[in-house]
Amino acid sequence: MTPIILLCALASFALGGFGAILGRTPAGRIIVYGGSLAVAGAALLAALVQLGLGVAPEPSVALPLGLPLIGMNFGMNDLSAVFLVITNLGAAAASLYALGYGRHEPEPWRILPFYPVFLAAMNLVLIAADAYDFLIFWELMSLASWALVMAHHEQEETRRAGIIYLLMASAGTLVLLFAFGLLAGPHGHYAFAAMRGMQRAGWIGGIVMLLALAGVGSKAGLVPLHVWLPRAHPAAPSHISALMSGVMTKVAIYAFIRIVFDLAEPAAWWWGLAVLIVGGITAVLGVLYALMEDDLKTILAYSTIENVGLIFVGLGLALAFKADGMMVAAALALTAALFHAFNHMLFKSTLFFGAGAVQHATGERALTKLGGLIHRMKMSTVPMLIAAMAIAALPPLNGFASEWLLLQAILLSPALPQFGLKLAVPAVGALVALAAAFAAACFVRLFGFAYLGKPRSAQAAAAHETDAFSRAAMIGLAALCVVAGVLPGFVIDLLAPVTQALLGAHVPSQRGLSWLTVIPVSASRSSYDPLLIFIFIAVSGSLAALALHRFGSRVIRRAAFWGCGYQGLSDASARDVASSTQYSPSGFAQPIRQVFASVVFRARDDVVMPAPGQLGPASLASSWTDPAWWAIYTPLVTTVGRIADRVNRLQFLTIRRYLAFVFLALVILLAWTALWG
Amino acid sequence: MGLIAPLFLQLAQMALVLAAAPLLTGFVRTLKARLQRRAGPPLLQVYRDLAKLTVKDAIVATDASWLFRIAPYLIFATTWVAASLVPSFGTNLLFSWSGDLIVIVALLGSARFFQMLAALDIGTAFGGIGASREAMFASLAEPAMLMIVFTVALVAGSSQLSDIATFMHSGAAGLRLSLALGLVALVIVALAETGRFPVDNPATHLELTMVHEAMVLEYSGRHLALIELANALKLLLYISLIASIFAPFGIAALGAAPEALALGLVAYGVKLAFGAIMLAGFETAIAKMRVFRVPNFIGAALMLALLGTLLLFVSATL
Amino acid sequence: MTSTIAALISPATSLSVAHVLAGSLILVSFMMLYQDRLSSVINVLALHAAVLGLAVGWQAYIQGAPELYITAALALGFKAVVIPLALHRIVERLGIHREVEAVGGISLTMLAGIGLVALSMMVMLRTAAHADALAREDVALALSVILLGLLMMVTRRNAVSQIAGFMSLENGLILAAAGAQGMPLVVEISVAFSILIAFIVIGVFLFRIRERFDTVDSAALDAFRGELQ
Amino acid sequence: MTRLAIDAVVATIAVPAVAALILSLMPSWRLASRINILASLLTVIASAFLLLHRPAPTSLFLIDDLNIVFLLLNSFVGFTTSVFSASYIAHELDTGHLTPRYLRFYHAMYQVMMVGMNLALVTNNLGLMWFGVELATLSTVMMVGIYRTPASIEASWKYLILGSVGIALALFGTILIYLAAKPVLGTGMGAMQWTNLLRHAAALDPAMLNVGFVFLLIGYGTKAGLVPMHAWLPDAHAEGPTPISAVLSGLLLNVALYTILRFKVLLAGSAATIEPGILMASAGLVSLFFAAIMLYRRRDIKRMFAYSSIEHMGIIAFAFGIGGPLGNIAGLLQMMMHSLTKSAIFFSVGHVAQAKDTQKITEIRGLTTSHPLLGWTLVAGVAAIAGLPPFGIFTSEFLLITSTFARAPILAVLLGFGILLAFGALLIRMTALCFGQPSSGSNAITASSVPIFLHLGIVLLIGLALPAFLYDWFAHVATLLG
Repeated sequence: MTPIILLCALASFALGGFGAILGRTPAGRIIVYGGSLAVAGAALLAALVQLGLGVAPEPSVALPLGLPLIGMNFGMNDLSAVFLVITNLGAAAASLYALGYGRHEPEPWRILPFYPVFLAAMNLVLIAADAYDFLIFWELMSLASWALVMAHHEQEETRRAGIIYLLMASAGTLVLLFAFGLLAGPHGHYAFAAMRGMQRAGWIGGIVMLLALAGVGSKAGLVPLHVWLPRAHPAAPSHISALMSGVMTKVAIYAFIRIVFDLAEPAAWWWGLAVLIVGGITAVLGVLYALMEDDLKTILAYSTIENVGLIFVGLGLALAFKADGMMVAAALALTAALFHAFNHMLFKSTLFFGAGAVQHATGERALTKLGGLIHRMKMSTVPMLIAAMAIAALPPLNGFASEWLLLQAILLSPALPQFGLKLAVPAVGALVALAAAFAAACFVRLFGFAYLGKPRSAQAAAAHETDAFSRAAMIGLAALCVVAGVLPGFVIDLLAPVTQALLGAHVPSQRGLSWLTVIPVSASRSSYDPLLIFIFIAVSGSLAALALHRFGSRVIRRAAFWGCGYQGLSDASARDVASSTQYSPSGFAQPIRQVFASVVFRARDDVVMPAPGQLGPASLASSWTDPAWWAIYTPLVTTVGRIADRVNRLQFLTIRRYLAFVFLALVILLAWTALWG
Repeated sequence: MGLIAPLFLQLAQMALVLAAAPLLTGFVRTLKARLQRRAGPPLLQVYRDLAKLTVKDAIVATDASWLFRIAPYLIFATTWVAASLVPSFGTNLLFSWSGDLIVIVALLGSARFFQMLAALDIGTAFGGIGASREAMFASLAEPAMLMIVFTVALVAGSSQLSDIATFMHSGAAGLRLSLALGLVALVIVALAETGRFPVDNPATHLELTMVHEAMVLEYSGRHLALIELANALKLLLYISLIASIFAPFGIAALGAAPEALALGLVAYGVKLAFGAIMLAGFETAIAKMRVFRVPNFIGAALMLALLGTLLLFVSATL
Repeated sequence: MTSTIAALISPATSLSVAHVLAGSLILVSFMMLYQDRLSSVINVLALHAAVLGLAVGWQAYIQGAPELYITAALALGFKAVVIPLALHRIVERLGIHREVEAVGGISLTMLAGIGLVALSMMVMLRTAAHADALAREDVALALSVILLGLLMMVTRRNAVSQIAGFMSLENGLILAAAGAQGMPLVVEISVAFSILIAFIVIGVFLFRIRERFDTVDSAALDAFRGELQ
Repeated sequence: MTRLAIDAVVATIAVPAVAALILSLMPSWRLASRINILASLLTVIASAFLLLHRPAPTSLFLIDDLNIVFLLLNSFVGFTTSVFSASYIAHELDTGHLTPRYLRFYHAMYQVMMVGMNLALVTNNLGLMWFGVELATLSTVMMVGIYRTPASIEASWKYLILGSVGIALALFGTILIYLAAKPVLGTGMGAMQWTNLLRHAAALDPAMLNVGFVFLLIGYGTKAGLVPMHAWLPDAHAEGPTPISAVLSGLLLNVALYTILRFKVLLAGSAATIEPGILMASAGLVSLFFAAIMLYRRRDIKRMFAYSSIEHMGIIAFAFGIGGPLGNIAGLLQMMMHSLTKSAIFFSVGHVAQAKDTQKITEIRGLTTSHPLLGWTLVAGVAAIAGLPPFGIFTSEFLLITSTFARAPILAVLLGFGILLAFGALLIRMTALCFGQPSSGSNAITASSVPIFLHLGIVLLIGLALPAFLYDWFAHVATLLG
């Protein structure tokens, strides 16, 4: 299968060339996105075949490129295949969406050349089989996505986001360079196959794990390396945002699994602890940010941070179980993480597509300017609602299925012998639960304020439905959310070869269980049958509807809403008044902000009340800050700035002083030689 | 044993909870009134209200969307399914394995999700205020609930309610500090989730204090009936839950004889009545909290439940 | 003729003469550091070159390397006469006979100079006992002259004294080159350096620094400093 | 064949020398620029010929694996720069920055510089090497001051003074090396020949070598722009004509580094000396950090890239200092890639300056909108110079950082942090230059873009597929370097 992926990547690069040449013509859009759709489809098929048919992993393919010692090695195993499915499914959906959405792009020539390159780079990272390859495509992925982020470069915000993004991405790559440097040893055994077989001291593996966590975390958005993510993801055009959030973060997770589970063997128990804690904190902080944010796409970006945190909790658990030899439990945790990664791609892409549709339809992204879109964007509301439900982990959708598996894995953790883990796991469990609850609130807020209620601006009132391609992409992914949610057993079975390869164990096969139940460990521990739950809900809901309509009233009467008796609110001429008396998104989050965010985020609500008798309006200003900024990045930036200011004086010295430097250097070195030996 | 009898038992359980829920709510109301030296409504008043509501025309706000109209059905359906998954008179019913305790929590979460969305749909200040407060309460209550689930599931070795009830019934659990903590936490969560004192007042329509009522303010007719019924189911669910975990006396096992089932049914009735009495007494004795004190209240539940779980992780006997 | 004189002089004497000449070059370097008037700096510079000429001439004589006489002549003619005259001309033209300020004061500079001599002794004398003594000591002295020249350059806020410093530095180099027996290309190198110095002196005119040069203070040259703040 | 090869060595010096003579007499600047290109092309051919037929070392000339890399790179970039310069200077004439008389001088000096650099590279003699570097320095001093603006005269003056001191110190170092060699090799030319020195490296007086190396490091380090001897470099790059900035960064710095490298090999041959690698690596790190910090406050686009050159010289010096097979390979590759990339960047900066009539960063905005090709080229150039894939500098930095991290993690972390720091500054400026609303003012660009694409193309190709012969070649040189 590897050659097929390579061919697909090659085709993508060719499409990038077309994009550069035809970027200014409408044909360019159709060729690039249509072509990308076809290419992603082919790659998806190849990966599914590999995974579904259980094709034995082939030896890697070496191309005479890259470093001449080893060439460029590519190999596709089951882990790659899982992430290839995620990547190419997301890519196919994004391409389909972009066939329609791309029409609205003011400067398509800034997107079309880079879009296929971005896709190709992600695919190649997943099948890379040596460190050089891996990093070159990893960084190419960053570079291409940076170029895509910069598509809307006229905005100051975007440019800043681009700078922060590329810098953080490069920092991450640098850290991964260190990790691979350690893995490869001083003689430069860069091929993964060589790294696997190498004997190394335990602490080296530990450092590699920490480096990988930092390097990958800067791409996946682990707190506190997340600061670029909520700026860069929303700044890009929406199909790119979807890819970055839904797919690129998964590539980062792939990298973590590849390095830590595959290359840096054997795991120590504290690896799991470190990953668990980082993951748990990331999950909660990410979603808290999302709850307070007003910008539709920024909320989604923060929510990505949360989901990445959840996935890392799964990975951390898997590591802990693995280090203690509980391979089946490790397989369950890893399955949960992989399943959630897949799910997150599905619903986050849908949500970004929807956000893009909203942005195009209204020109607005702020929740405070939206509202009532359910009446005007009838079709695209439905997939949005499904995706919002899925990401809020409501049964019987897919988000719940994977979080349920994760919780089942946590329930197995008392058997872990280390005290540190015993204390950390329940705490992380609480964090996961907190994150899930916040996520529900967050997506109620997002959907409720964007799609429900009354329009909060003229643009929102004049919104229109999005095009057919966009709708098709959204509906397709949302349908998959439902399918994966109702029939998770199939997904779990598809993931079994991966855990088998990495851990030597897998979750018991779900095939052939009656009623398509999911039984992760054993029937006496827990089981979940989303299909039945789905049927129950559907049947009981329909029964209730039937019964009520049969025996009760069928009439619907329309009337003005209850405005505490104030008729002005329901007056048609006073729509603005009515829409401005609605609850605001910031007000909705206020209780949670006050309870949870006043310390960590320094959230403040400043109310200015005019004195009695004054006619001036009262005002409320709420503010919050990201602790990562004020604790780490702002001091870092100011320090560099201060040093730069101070050192910069050296540009304005006299020749005599410059000579004095030379003189001093000479004298010091001479003294050093005199003292040497 | 063929398929027919278990299926019948399962359907009976579903019907039972549906039928008993309004009675339980009515019983609490009557009891409370008596405790407050009021005459109070008749025991069956809730049934009458529901019947009346179903025949009335549903009045829907002009700006309401389709979501507003389907939400009551979804709220009702998910709550009913959740309530049916909790063992009442017997364990290991035909479909009891289709969801564990976590699923039940999540199903209630779904109901809440739609409740909040429906509240936001009209675009009134009341809907917003209700949804906003509900979101805050839920953000504490849900994790607390999950921690309780952890505690119980770790003690019983399973997160399946039937298995938990069987385990508890067998007496193998003994007296445990973590379970006691879990019980206290569960009671607090139940009060919060069912919109009872001191978190919310199920009877109020005073704007500043409403939480749940603010969300359903725009509902009328059959929609309101469904939501009221769902509320009643939720109360029943929580009392059943507490009963099946902490007081699984008399509960019938899988394939038990009809006498055992009858005994289970009686025991269930007694447990519900006891729960209702406790609730009414508690609600009469205590005053409602200010909204911003509630987080401390539910937060205490979260802390207790977390402590319970931690104890289990650290020691096998606590 | 020369060979007979050479025969009269013992190797020890020839060594000590070379040593004395090189040592007096250091002395002149210190004299230069001590000057606080431009014209006297230039005069001492001429003396410096003259002593160098003698030292190189002596080396040519004892090594029997006639081409070194060219270097000596260059030092005596060009550097001891032409360049000082030209520098005097610049100073006169621009009317700057004023005192020049040494950074950190004259005495401190002298002290630093002594330290530098000590350093060069330390660096050189601990090098290899098996290196031949003549070369070793000559090199140590030359190193001192070079370092003192650099010190001159970095302590004077004045382009003319900087040229003087550079020239004394270069004199130290020539001393070292001449002292290194059989070093090829010494003459070429000394010619190249003379050209370089001429280049710098002419540069003062040609680069039209004159207009911005009224103080002959190199600080004024740096007013622009590349990037105005 | 050997005869011919020796002739080729002579040609690398003689061709530019003759060309310089002709050009100094050539009144027509158009013809002069063509002759300039032709002479540079002939030099490339001569060096390419040397690649194929390497002559045995003579007393004057030495062609080995090490300097052939430099020579080829030198003549190639010299050639492409002459192509660029031919189209560039027309604009300078139009705007009145230069007069035909000065152009004559410019072309002659260009070839003199090539003579100097090639001489320094191919010679087997320490003294000639010194002479070559001096010649190259003086000729570039004159070219830097060619605009005769106060700023350019000051830059040139600074360059002259610092360069002269550097050259004097390097000469002293050379004398010391000679003195170290004299007891073993006897007096005369023999003691100044590389081949002889290397053969007897172990027997040389180590203490003398130590002091000599210090002087050479400071002296030639001035030319290589190592901090704290770098002060001339940014101004010389910023104020001279753009082609000269390109050759300064792309060639002269390399030549200076080459000389240091030679002496490092010499010291490495003797067990009793100091570790020259430590000195080089620390000088490299200091340069890297200093330049990275300085990049943050740059207002002039050419001066900014000049500091970036210091940064890269620091990285290269670090790589050679750290040594080891991979470190040396990385150093050579980095040097080659830096020459090509940086000169390409200076070419595009020349275009930018022509298009916008300014070198001030604040006055140049939105290039990708106003001049898409140029803007994206600059983006690619900055990405390449910052070590982003798929460009060749990524390859060398990959090798350098991974191999260093396994041996000296702290140094590798410092190196990585410095690179990142510099990247931050470049990225901020590049974003401002290439994105956003374009600034006003847009002249037609007359200068040729071919050299830019040629250079970046090579850098890209090497990044994608480092040719095996190049790797083997570098690996062989790496064993020479120790």
